[in-house]
This record gives sequence, C-alpha cells and structure tokens, in this order.
Amino acid sequence: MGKITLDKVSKSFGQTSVIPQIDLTIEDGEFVVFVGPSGCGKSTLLRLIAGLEDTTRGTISIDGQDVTGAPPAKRGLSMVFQSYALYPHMSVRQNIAFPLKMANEDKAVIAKKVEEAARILNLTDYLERRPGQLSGGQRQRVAIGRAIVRQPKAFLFDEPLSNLDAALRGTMRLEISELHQSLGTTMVYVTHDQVEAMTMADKIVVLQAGRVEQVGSPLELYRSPRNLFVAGFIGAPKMNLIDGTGARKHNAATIGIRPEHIRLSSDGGEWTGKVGVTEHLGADTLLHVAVDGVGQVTVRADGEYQVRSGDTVRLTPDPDKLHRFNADGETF
Amino acid sequence: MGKITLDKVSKSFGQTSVIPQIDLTIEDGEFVVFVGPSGCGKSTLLRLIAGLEDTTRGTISIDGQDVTGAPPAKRGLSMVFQSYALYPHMSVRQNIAFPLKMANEDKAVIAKKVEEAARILNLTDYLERRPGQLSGGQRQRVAIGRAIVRQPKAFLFDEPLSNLDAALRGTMRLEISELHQSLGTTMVYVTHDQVEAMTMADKIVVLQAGRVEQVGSPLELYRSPRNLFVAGFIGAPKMNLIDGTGARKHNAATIGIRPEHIRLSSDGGEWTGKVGVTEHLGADTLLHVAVDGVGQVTVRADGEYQVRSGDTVRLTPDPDKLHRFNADGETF
Amino acid sequence: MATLHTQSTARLMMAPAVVLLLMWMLVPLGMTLWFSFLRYNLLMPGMEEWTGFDNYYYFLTDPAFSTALVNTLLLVGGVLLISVGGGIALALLLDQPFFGQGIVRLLVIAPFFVMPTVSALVWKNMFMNPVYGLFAWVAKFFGLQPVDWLAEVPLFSIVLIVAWQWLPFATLILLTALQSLDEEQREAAEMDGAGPVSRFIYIVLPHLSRAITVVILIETIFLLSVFAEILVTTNGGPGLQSTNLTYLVYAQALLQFDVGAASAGGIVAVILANIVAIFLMRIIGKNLDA
Amino acid sequence: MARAISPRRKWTITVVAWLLGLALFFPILWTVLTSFKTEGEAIASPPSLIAFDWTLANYFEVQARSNYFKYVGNSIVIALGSTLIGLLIAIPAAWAMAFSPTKRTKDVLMWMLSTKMLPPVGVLVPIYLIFRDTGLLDSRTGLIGVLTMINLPIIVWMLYTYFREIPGEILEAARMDGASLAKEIVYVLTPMALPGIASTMLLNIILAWNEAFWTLNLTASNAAPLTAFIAAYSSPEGLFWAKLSAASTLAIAPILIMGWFSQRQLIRGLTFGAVK
Amino acid sequence: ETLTIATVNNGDMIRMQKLTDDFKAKNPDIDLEWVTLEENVLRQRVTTDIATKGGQYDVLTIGTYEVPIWAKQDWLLPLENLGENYDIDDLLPPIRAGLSYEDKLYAAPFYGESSMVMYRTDLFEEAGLEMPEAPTWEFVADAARKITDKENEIYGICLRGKAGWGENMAFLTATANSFGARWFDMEWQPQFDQPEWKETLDFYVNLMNDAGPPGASSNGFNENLALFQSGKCGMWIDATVAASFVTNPDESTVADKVGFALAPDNGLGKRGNWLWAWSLAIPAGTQKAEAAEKFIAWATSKDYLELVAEKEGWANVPPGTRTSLYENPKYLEAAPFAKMTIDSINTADPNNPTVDPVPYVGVQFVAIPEFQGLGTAVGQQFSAALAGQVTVDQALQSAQQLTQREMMKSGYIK
Ligand SMILES: Nc1ncnc2c1ncn2[C@@H]1O[C@H](COP(=O)(O)OP(=O)(O)OP(=O)(O)O)[C@@H](O)[C@H]1O
Ligand SMILES: Nc1ncnc2c1ncn2[C@@H]1O[C@H](COP(=O)(O)OP(=O)(O)OP(=O)(O)O)[C@@H](O)[C@H]1O
Ligand SMILES: [Mg+2]
Ligand SMILES: [Mg+2]
Repeated sequence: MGKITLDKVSKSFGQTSVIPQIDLTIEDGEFVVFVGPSGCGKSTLLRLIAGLEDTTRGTISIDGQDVTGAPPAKRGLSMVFQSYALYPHMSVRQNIAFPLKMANEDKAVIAKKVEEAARILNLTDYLERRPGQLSGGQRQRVAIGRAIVRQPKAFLFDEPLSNLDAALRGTMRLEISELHQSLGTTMVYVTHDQVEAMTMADKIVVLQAGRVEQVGSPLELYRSPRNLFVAGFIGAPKMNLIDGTGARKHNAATIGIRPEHIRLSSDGGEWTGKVGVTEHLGADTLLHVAVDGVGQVTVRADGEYQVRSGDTVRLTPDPDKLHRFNADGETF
Repeated sequence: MGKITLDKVSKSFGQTSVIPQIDLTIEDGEFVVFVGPSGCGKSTLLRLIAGLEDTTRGTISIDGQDVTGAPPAKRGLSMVFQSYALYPHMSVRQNIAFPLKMANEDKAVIAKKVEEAARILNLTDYLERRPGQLSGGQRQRVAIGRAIVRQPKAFLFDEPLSNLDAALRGTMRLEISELHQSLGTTMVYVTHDQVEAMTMADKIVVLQAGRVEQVGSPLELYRSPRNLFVAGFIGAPKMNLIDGTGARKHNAATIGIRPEHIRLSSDGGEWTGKVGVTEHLGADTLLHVAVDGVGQVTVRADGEYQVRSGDTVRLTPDPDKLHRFNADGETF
Repeated sequence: MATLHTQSTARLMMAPAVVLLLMWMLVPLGMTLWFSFLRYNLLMPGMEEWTGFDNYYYFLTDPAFSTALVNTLLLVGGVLLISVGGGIALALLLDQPFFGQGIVRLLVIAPFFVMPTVSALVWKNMFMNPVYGLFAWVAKFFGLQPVDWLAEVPLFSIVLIVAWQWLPFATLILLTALQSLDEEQREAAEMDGAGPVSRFIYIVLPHLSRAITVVILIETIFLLSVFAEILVTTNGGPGLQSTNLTYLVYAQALLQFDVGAASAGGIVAVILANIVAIFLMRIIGKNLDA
Repeated sequence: MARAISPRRKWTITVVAWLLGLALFFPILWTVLTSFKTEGEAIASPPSLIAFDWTLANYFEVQARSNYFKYVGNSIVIALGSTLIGLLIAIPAAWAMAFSPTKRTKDVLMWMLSTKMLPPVGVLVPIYLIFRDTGLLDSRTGLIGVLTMINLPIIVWMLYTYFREIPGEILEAARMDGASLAKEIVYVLTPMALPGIASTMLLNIILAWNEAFWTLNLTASNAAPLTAFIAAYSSPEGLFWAKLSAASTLAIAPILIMGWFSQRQLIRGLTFGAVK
Repeated sequence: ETLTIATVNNGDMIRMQKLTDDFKAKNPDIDLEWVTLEENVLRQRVTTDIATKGGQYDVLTIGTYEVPIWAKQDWLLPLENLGENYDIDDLLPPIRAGLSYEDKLYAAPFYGESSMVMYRTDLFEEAGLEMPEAPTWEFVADAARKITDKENEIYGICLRGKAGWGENMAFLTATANSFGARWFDMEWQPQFDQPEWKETLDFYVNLMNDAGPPGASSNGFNENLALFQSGKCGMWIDATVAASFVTNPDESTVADKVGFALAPDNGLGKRGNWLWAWSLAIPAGTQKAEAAEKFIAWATSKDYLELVAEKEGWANVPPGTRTSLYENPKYLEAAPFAKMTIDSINTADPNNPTVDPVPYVGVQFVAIPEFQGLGTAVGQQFSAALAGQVTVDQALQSAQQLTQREMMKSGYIK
C-alpha cells in the first residue's frame, strides 16, 4: 500500500513560484528517483509529499485518500534526511524506537520491532551507542532503521547518501536496493548522483525548474532522452552535444553522442581530433579530444588505451546511438 | 623548482606512532597523490611537509635545503585545505591577495597578480563577493587561487574536492590537472577517491598505517599491485579477491581478478554463478554474481547487458589479468 | 517548517512571553507616563495635579541632566573598552596551553559572580580608601602620595569597579569564540605567510567580531542601568561627577520622592535607551544575521 | 597546531596567566582573608596576608545580627523560581522564533531586549502601588514574578540563539515520526539544547541572585534575600572591615561555589549561537 | 503576632536586637522580625512604604526630620498609651519638642544626639594647646593646623565631606548657622549667594585642605569614626553618640585620650551643633498598633536603659533621651562625655536655629519634604568643592541655582 498521486500541485514561496504545476503518480511499491540540477525543486516536492510544506494549490493523495491538509504525522510516511537528522541525545535503540514510542506502542512490541530493524540493518551491536559514536554509514543505517520500523506506506529519501564517501556510497546504494526488494514498499528518492539514479530507480523523474522533463525507467532515459536537457543530464560521462556544422550534417540543430558510443581508430573515421587530457581509470580510459569543426568531444575507450596528449586520433560515432535534437531541444 | 625529499621521517602524537618511518622523494614538477584508507596518515604526512606539524625524527628538505625546523611561511609552499579555509570576512579579491599582502608586495603588483589568477580560474566576475556567497566549486577555486597567486615551489592539496558533488568533482579534477600542466609546479595531493588518484597522478603513493605500500604510476599500480592491500585499494569497482579452493587451483593463497577482466557467457566458462543485484549504468552493467565455491564476484559488462536477478551465468577470468598472492599477501 | 499549522502554533507559543512582556512594559510604563504629567510628590499626598510638560521641562533643563548623559556614555563606553579590550587580551592568553589552565579560568571567572553591592563595598573600603585601602598602602610603600580614588577620579573608579565585574563575562565569551575559530583557517593564514600579529588583525579579530557585538549588546543593556555601584561608593559625587542617568532618576525618585519628576526622567531614560538600542540593533542585527 | 611550543614559552605564559588570574581574583581572596581577621588586623599596615590570628568571631557576629540562613533560603527560592518560570515561558517562544521565523521575529526579539534597558527606578512607584494592591509586597511570589519579567528577554534571546543552531531537519524528523508539538519540544528540542538551556539557567540564576534593586525595594523581611542582608552593611560603623568582609563572603559564597562547580556548563553554553 | 521593625544599622540598634529576649520574656505573644538596613536605604524603604501605604512595617525607625512632616500627613499614630511608668516628662525637652506635632508625641526617642568636638588630649598636650570648654572656630582651625602631621598620618581635624543631606549637609548647615548663614530668608529665597555662606564654605574647605585627611569628600560619620578610633584624627566634630564609641577600649585605640568640648561658635550667639534623635514610630496603616506601642514603650523606657547598663555597662546605654539618665551618678561616672552631651543637646534650638529669622524649623535640616533631595544636591556641590573639583564660588552658585529651581518648581516662590 502506498500509491501517491499529485494532482496539479504547485508551490510558491512568497512571490517566487518554485513548482509551477505538477501531475505525478507514484505506483505502490515503486522505487521512484527525482533527479535534477540543484535548486530545481526536488526537495520541495518531497517535502510537499511529506507534509512538511503546504501546497499552494492542488491536492496530494495517498492510496486515494486526500491528505493535502493532513499533518506529516498523519500521512503514514517515513523520511530519511540528508543530514540523517538523528536525535543526538538518544541511543541508537531509542532513535529507532522513537516513532513507535510516539505512536504509543507497547513496550514489548517496540523492543521486538527495534531488534528486528536492527537485525535487518546490521546494527544489533551498536544499539546502545549514541549517533556521535557511529561512522557515517552506520548513522545512515540508523536513519533508515528509524524509517522502516513503523512500516510506513512509503519511504521518502532526500539525498541520503550525499554525505558519505564514494566507497560507502556504493555499499549503501546496494543495501537500500536490497531493502526495497525485500520490503516492497514504495520509495521516493531524491538525488543528484547519476549512478544512484541509474542503478536504483524503477522510474526516474527528471525535474528542471520545478517542471517534469521526462519520466521513465533508467534505460529508457538513457536510450531515448526526450530532450537536450535529459540527454545531457542522464549518463556519465556526459553525452557529447554537438551543434553547428557537425550537427547540420545530420539534419539536426544539435546532435548528441555518448562517449561510450564513439569508436576510436588511427585512420579513417568520421572526425579527426587532437587528444588533450587523458584520464586512465584502469578499466577504461577517457580521452578529451578537440575535434576540428565540432569542438571538445569526450571518448571512452575500454581498458588501457595508450595515447599521448597531442596525438591525433580518428573518431567514429555509432550512427545507431546518435541522438538528434531540433532547435527547441526536442528529440525527433 | 620544488623537489621535496623526506629522509627517515617519523611522527608520533604522544605515545602513538602515526608514521613509523618514511623515505620519499617527490621530483620537481611531479603530481604525486597520496592515497590510503582513512586514518592512515595522509594528512599528517602532508602537514609535515607543510610545516604545520613537527617531525618526531628525520629531515625534510626542499630543493636540497633542510627545512625541518622552518616555519610554514618560510618553506615557500601553498596549501589547499579540505574545508577550503577561506577567510569568511574577506572578499574573493582580498582572499586571493592575502598571501601577497603578507609578503608586503606592491599594491599594483598584487592587483595584477590577483586579476591574473582570477582569470585563470574563471573567477573574474566574483572578485567582490564574500566566500559565503559562492557555490562549492567556486570556493574551491578561490582556495586554489590563493595558493597559486604566490607562485610557490609546490602545492599541497588535502582532499580538496571531497566536499563537492560528483559532477563538480569531475570538472574540478580536470581543472586542477590542466593547471598542473600549464604551471608545471610540483603538486602533492591527498585523496581517498579512486578516480582522482588514477586520473590526476603522475605517481601514486599508497599508504597504510603510516607505511608506504607501493609507489608508482597509476597504471603500474593498476596492472601490478605489489600486494593484496594495493590490489584491493586501486581500481573501481574493486578487484574480486578470492581465496580458498578457487585460489588453490591457481597455486596461490589468494587470487585477484578485476570485474572488467571477467568474460560473461551463457555456457562454458570457468565459473558458474547466480546473478544477484544488477546495476545498469547505461554505459556498463555491473552484475553481482554468487559463484559456487568461490563467493561473491562482481562482473562488469559493457553496454546494457540484459540479465535478470536469479539467472545463471558462466564467468571466465582473463588468465593474463589474474593476480596471484602468497599467504603474506604479496604478489608473486 | 512552513505549514500554516506550524505558523499558527508558533504564534500561540510566543504569546505568553510577548503578552507578559507587553504587560510588564505597558502597565508600569503607562502609569509612569501618566505620573510624568502630574505634580506628584510622595511626601505630599493629595496634591497631585496636572502640570503638563513641567516635569519634563525641569528634568531636561536641569544642569545635572546633561552631565549625567555624558557620564552615562563615558561609563558605558569606558567599561566596554576595558572589558572588551582586556577580554580579548585575556582570551588570547588563556587560549594558549599552560599549566593550571582550569584553575586560572576559575580565578578569572569569579568576579562575575559577585553581587554589585558587595563588589562596590569591597572596592571602596578595602582597596580605594585613601587611608586604609590596599592601593594607598601600595602607594605609600613606594613612597607615593596615595590617590583618593573616589574623590579625585570618581567616574574612572566606578568604571574600574564595574569593568572588574564584567571583564570575566567578556573574557569567557571571547574565549569560547576564539576556540571556535577554524583551525584550518589559522593554518592557512600561516601558510600564507602571516605572522602572529597579522593573524590576529586579519583572521582572529574579524572572527571575533560577532562575539564582540554580543558582548557589547549584553553589557550595554546592563551598564545603562548601573546604579548600585554608584550609590554605594560615591553617591553620584563629588558634585555630579559620577552621576549617571539612572542615578539621577534614582535621586529624584528616592531622595526627593518626586514621582512626577522621576517619572519624566524615567520616560526620558527609556527614550534614550531605545535610541541606543536601535543604534545597537542596527549594527548588531546585521552582524548577527551574517 | 601540534607543533611543539618551547617550554620557556609555556612557562612564561603560565606565569603571566597566573599573575593575571590572581590579580583579578585578589579582591575576593582579600575579602575572604579579611573576614577571618580581627578588626584591628583588618586595617593593619602593612597588611598581613595569612600570618594573622584566624578568627571566626566576625561570622558569629554577623549571624547574631541577622539570620543568614533565612536570606540564603530566599535568595535560592527567588533565583531558582524566577529562572525556572522564565525558562518555561521562554522555551516555547524561542522555539517559535527559531523554527518558524517571520519577518518580524527579529524586531520582536529586539523589542524584548529593549525592555531591559528601562531604568527600574523609573517604574518603582507604579510597581510598588501594584504590588501593594495585590498584596505581593514582601512576598517571594511577587519577587519571582518581577525577576522573571526582567530576565525573560535575556532568556528568550539566549535560547533563540541556541535553538537556531539546531538543524530544523531534526524537528521535522520528529514530526514525521509522529511527535506532537509538545512531544517534539520535550523529547527532542529540549534535550538537544540542554547545554544551552543549562547555561541560560545558570546565567540567569546568577543575574537573579545579584539583582539588587527590586529585591531590596519590594521586600521587608519575609522575602528578603541576600541583597537585603548585605544592605545592612553598606555603610561602616567605625571599624567594620572584618565584619563587612564576613558578610560579603557569606553573600557571595553560595553563588560563587555554584558558579565554580557549574562553570563547565556555563562556559559551554556561553558560546551563544551568535558567537560561533 | 509578629512585629516587623525597620531599623538602622547603628550600634545602639544592633544592641537592641540582641536584647530582644528580654522583651519576648515580658511579652510572650509578640514576635519580632527585624529589618536592619543602612541609613539611606532604610529611609528610602520606609518612606516609599509609608507614602504609598504599603504597610510592610509595624515599627519604623525615623529621625527628627521626618516626624513633623509625617505627623502632619497623618501617616503616624500618636503615642498615647506608653504605659503607667513610662514617665514621658522625663524626656529631654528639645528632643520631645522635635518629636511632637501639635503637642502630641508621634515618636519615642531611642537615642538623641547633638554634635560636639571630640579631641585627642595627648596630641593637644604635645602641641602645648588647651581646649576651652566652648571653643571658637578660630581656635579650632588654628589647633587643627598645628596638630597636623601628615607624615605620620595624623590629621588635625576630621569633618564630614560625603555628600548627603544627613551627611555633610548636617554638619555644614549647623556650622553655617554659627556663621550667621541660613538656607532661606523669610520669603523662601535661597541664601547661598550671601557672604555668610561663602565665609562658611571657604573656612571649611581651607581647613580641610590644610588639616583634613585624604579622601575627606567621601567621609561620613562612620568613616570619620573609624579614622578617629584608629588614631588618625586630632579633632572630630560630630554626633555626641560617637563619644561612647571612641571611648570604648574594645573598639578604639585612643579610648583613654579623648576629650570633649562644645561645638565651636563664631561669636554670633549660635553654636554649630545640631539636634537629632533616632526614634521609633508607628505607621498609621499597621494592624498591630497595640503591640507596636508596647514594643516602643519597652525600647525607650528607663528599664531598657537599666537593662543595657546591666548587660553592657553604663557607658553603652543609648544616650540623649532622658533627663534622669543625666542625673544618674553611675552613668555620669561611666560616661565622661555625659555632661557635654546634655549641654550640647540643650543648647540646640530647632525652632530658632539661625542668627537671622527663618521660615522653617530644624537645626541641621529644613523640615520641608523637598529638603532630602535639595540637601543632597547641595551637598554634592559642596562635596565637589571639598574634593577640589569646583571652586567654592562655583559650588555656591550651583547650589543657589538648583535650590531656586527646586523652590520654584515646588511653588514656594513664584
Ligand atoms: N523556505 C523557502 N523559502 C524561499 N525559497 C525557498 C525555500 N525553500 C526552497 N526555496 C527555493 O526553492 C527552490 C527549490 O529548492 P529545493 O530545495 O527544492 O531544491 P533542490 O532541488 O532540492 O536543490 P538541491 O539539489 O540543491 O537540494 C530553490 O530555488 C530554493 O531557493
Ligand atoms: N593532533 C593529533 N593528535 C593525536 N592523534 C592524531 C592527531 N592528528 C592525527 N592523529 C592520528 O593520526 C592518524 C593519522 O591521521 P591523519 O589525519 O593523517 O589521517 P588521514 O589519512 O588524513 O585520514 P582521513 O582520510 O580520514 O583524512 C589517525 O589515527 C589520527 O587519529
Ligand atoms: Mg534538496
Ligand atoms: Mg586527512
């Protein structure tokens, strides 16, 4: 249970309209990720759903019930904050138990549920510690523990991993995915991390300036971005976007080609360019190539590609993977 | 000019020896990256070079001159801190000008040099702002500006990008690399980010518990890690390390194989496993496979590899890329 | 945070404090305002009559008024100068590592706990007394003429006494502020070649500016109404040399029992205090927002 | 800063710091010492530091004149009472200001602070009349009320600055967790702001303890605190230095001891949010 | 029943507190609650309370200044039931007159005082001087200068300098009387612009500069007492009650070297001595008038004097209230200053204090409500002159101006 519907929702802070108007349906059990550049309204949208902000207009319903005016506590949602927002003066156990205590649950029931949540999240050994004595990843897990313990209709995550370092981020990403699989609860997840969006989402919602640019599964967005914005936003390294002469050859205002869809060769090829910075990642090599008449193009080569700054290389974009955009930036 | 030599340097805080003993030479113009797990002494080493900490024993020399006892200001080095350490009450211009002002430079000279640094770093439009009014990336650039303006013998960076988001980190990474290319000044760079270490370094120094595990170019470390620690540490996703039966077949205590060096097939192959979580990154797909008798193995497949959780796959490690370790964890 | 629900609760939660303070402000102040237009001497009951602005006229044209105004400013300014200046110096000193830090901090903090009356009594009788005072003894010990503090430099003496009480407060706040200075910033400045003096001027002082404003704000509030120290030591004299506004109003109210004049004086003092307040808030408000 | 500082420097600082600390503390120390001297020794020249005949006579004399414990009791009740009530009123107000600020929040705060600037004598007669008519003269209740009012602005302001340091997200988290407003304040805000609240409390106890104008003018005997006790000594009767010292010592000892014991909390919290 | 008694922290009052048990023994149903305050604070508290009818006290300690003013306002209850053997006629006539209003006694004197000269017989002997019984100002000034030995911290004369109507102005007003000066003429015009005042003040300031102790401008009765007791003053002109303190060997280092003389004059027929009595009165608002009167009767009775004598010796009984005391040979023997005290009191005339006629009563004060503030303000000016902060002429000019303002404001002069 946990279908969330936003119907013509808009939000302004004073004069500034942050979300002009949004319609969105999040199905029960879905993992939906909101992505978009900073300030585009991701957090605001999440907070509207949570009930931490009032909608200016429009209605929000959960499982068909209008909750637009309901206070956060009455909506049956859990939220995990970017800063974790753990209660520093409570032990891990008390932190996790807090929502249950607020719901006046029975002591024994609370104890059981907390143990259960701690077990799932591998926190059993830390139950008596204070948040200050935990590492970043453990804190994040406590925050999640606090969210799952009350079995909400849906989880809301606001950039939950952005304070962790890369390695930990990877691990936690997996854990959350697994949690979703095992619980099957609706999750709404805000991030601006490519990888998180791509790997975790059932459905990605790309936002820009409070508007929905595209909604779809990760691979849908990767394969067929609806417009320039989505094309540039989804995928890492970023899609090469080329306009001017290079694009006109393909009858488009702009063409896009992902770095991994360009073939490198020493002769032949469609474009000729001079290699600038090369980044050897071990598994891949990224070449930043200045292509004559086209501009800077990033190319990804598998493995260790031996090339020196200043070398000339030939590039061939894979024609099947070419994206074409009209003057309005729409794909056609 | 900027050759830094550490000769039998050791450092203890009270009773705890943080750096037992280190010999290290950083050549003039080199870009050296220190990596290692948290708490291994990277920052301490950098601060020893900077003169912000006293060595317990050993000598540090810069360009052949012993500076072990010299105060930071006299070493002619610049440092960029993780927190940026900008002066919040000064404008960007004043921040960048500060080292020059302290050196009693001429007003006109200062103005010229600040303009120049701002131009290089694309900060010209922000010169009158306070740090508080800048975005993370801009702040980072101001910190760098403050470092380059006095043309030091070497730059020291302590995790300068770790407070930035992924996208920005990519951009700043490139900018620093380009800066190094154009200035040609020695740079010592501390990070725990894989990608940064691999892409930026001329030479990586892998540290563990205050000891140097291996020194070499990124690809050297990637290709021939000297021991288990370096093997596990360098490369993303992490190398699969397998011991037990799987390793004994190859006459080693442990074998290592990177995810990108495992071939996937539907039949044949050396190992058989069941797919767990799949992560579609667009350009690649990461499969987490539970291999019978071997354990969890991560495999990277190019492009969009269609597979479902629970499917059975066959895996073949590339024998040329197999790493073998003895019981002490040393490569042989 | 910004749902209508929370906003209206917020207003409700503020209500008790606001209403109480409003009552505390308005009822006595209203009565004071009313009295200030009456000819009202406590010692002559039954003679209250409306006199218009007479009380204000007499209060404002009283030569004591301008003197008291200047003295008030000197007193507040002097104490602020000593306590902030000394506080910074002491904070810098106490921030260094040395033996017995904890005990020295206890010693430094102690004057803040002393009742104003007690400290005035102690200073007056045991230190500044020109015959028995310890200062006099020290002066005589060095063959100097003892200074008659309360007669020769009355205002300065009072500034000294009051500053002694407030120095610990300033020191403590500045010390904590100092300790919150980002270590990396200090190191960055060091790398940039700034010596101790430059570091103090360019890094430490600006960092302390907010703490300094807080000290100034709080101290000003209390210093404007300094009065026990004056009453105990100099009675505002000799002449009017140590009479500040509060003491002047006190003299009207409790020596002459002229409620009318005292009320007028009180209203004038409130107006002046609010001018100071607005002025302070301007600078401080800005500093606090940053 | 983990570079070694030379021992000589450390010793120099130690000496200077101790000298300054002792200088600042000296008046208090001297008062305490004098209280154990006879009147004659108290004014002896050259003064004797510790080599005198220690006597408790002054304390007996002071106690014989006025029952010290009655005054201490009143001081404690009044200082604690006014501070606690002040906190009770101020916590919700500070919560509202810190977490649901409006454009006028700053103005309200500044207005509150400005009420503290009004000279108390100016409103003495009105208050006296009000107190007389409500029977509050010479009652602890009345004094607690007055002191609550005069310290309330400071309490609100201090709490406000502490509360602002607390990330709003935590309160929102509590709200999401189903906490009502009261529970949010009781279970989350108050414990988190505890250092700040403790420090506010201590500071206000000190201020209330030392408040001399209202406590002196609105009491006669029943509710008279230590400020009234010391008022009997504020002019000398012939040789009185030792007796004055004994009375002074008695008046400041409780608060000084409390202050010393709780100085850690006091200092920790004195880091006004605004200071950081 | 509990009586709340507001009292001043003078030695005699403190002594009374310690003797409370005697009263309690006689009146087991009455409890006593003491509020002991320093003089200025006491006056503020008591005045505020009685003027606003606060009703916090049942017995007040007030002086001759307040009694006529307050009695006129009906703020005090007349003392009419002091008991059979109280012997009201035994009270010294000038004191009784000062505490009566329309022939009714409104306060009972606890102790009375005038002022006189106390001097160090040893120093006078050394300097070859002899103090006459009734010295002139000229002699006093001369002697003071001769005795002064600043090297050894011996100051010829200690006089009040601390600003306050009850401090320096008590002394200066009384002194001015003997110089022929007065506060007001019959039209209530202030007289500080007259030569008599200038003469008075010049004399005072010069004398103190030459022969006074340092810090004189902050010395009041108590400070001077301490100075005299510790042997730093050659002469001291102040309240007669001081006599018992300076001759008490427990407190005074010069107890056996003190002589007494009448306050000096200038040959104009008035001496520079004042008249004061700390007295007990009952505020009109009290519910416990009966008990209060019982207490007052006890505290000011002959028996009380006997009680003190028994416990503390005759020298320490509160002086200056009863004729019988000065006829008691035991007292006369124990108190060498007794004669001088009674003579001083008897020569003070509150109704005709000055050489020229005045519209007010009071020797060292002017018995109008405004005098407290006025006296203190003028006192501040004179204290400043003594401290050398302003000249005598400036001080007098300011005094004249501020007095004129105040009299105008209060409607005495149009
Ligand atoms: N309380 C507020 N009052 C006024 N404007 C606000 C408020 N909260 C957010 N905004 C504005 O609304 C816009 C959207 O903010 P929001 O926090 O939703 O962005 P976001 O997408 O979460 O960004 P980020 O990725 O940086 O977290 C921003 O322009 C922000 O400045
Ligand atoms: N001032 C100090 N006093 C005592 N121990 C210290 C001090 N500074 C660092 N250490 C210890 O020295 C070790 C190395 O610290 P250092 O900061 O150099 O690690 P690091 O490699 O930079 O780690 P990170 O990646 O977390 O920044 C740690 O165990 C740390 O606890
Ligand atoms: Mg956000
Ligand atoms: Mg580090």
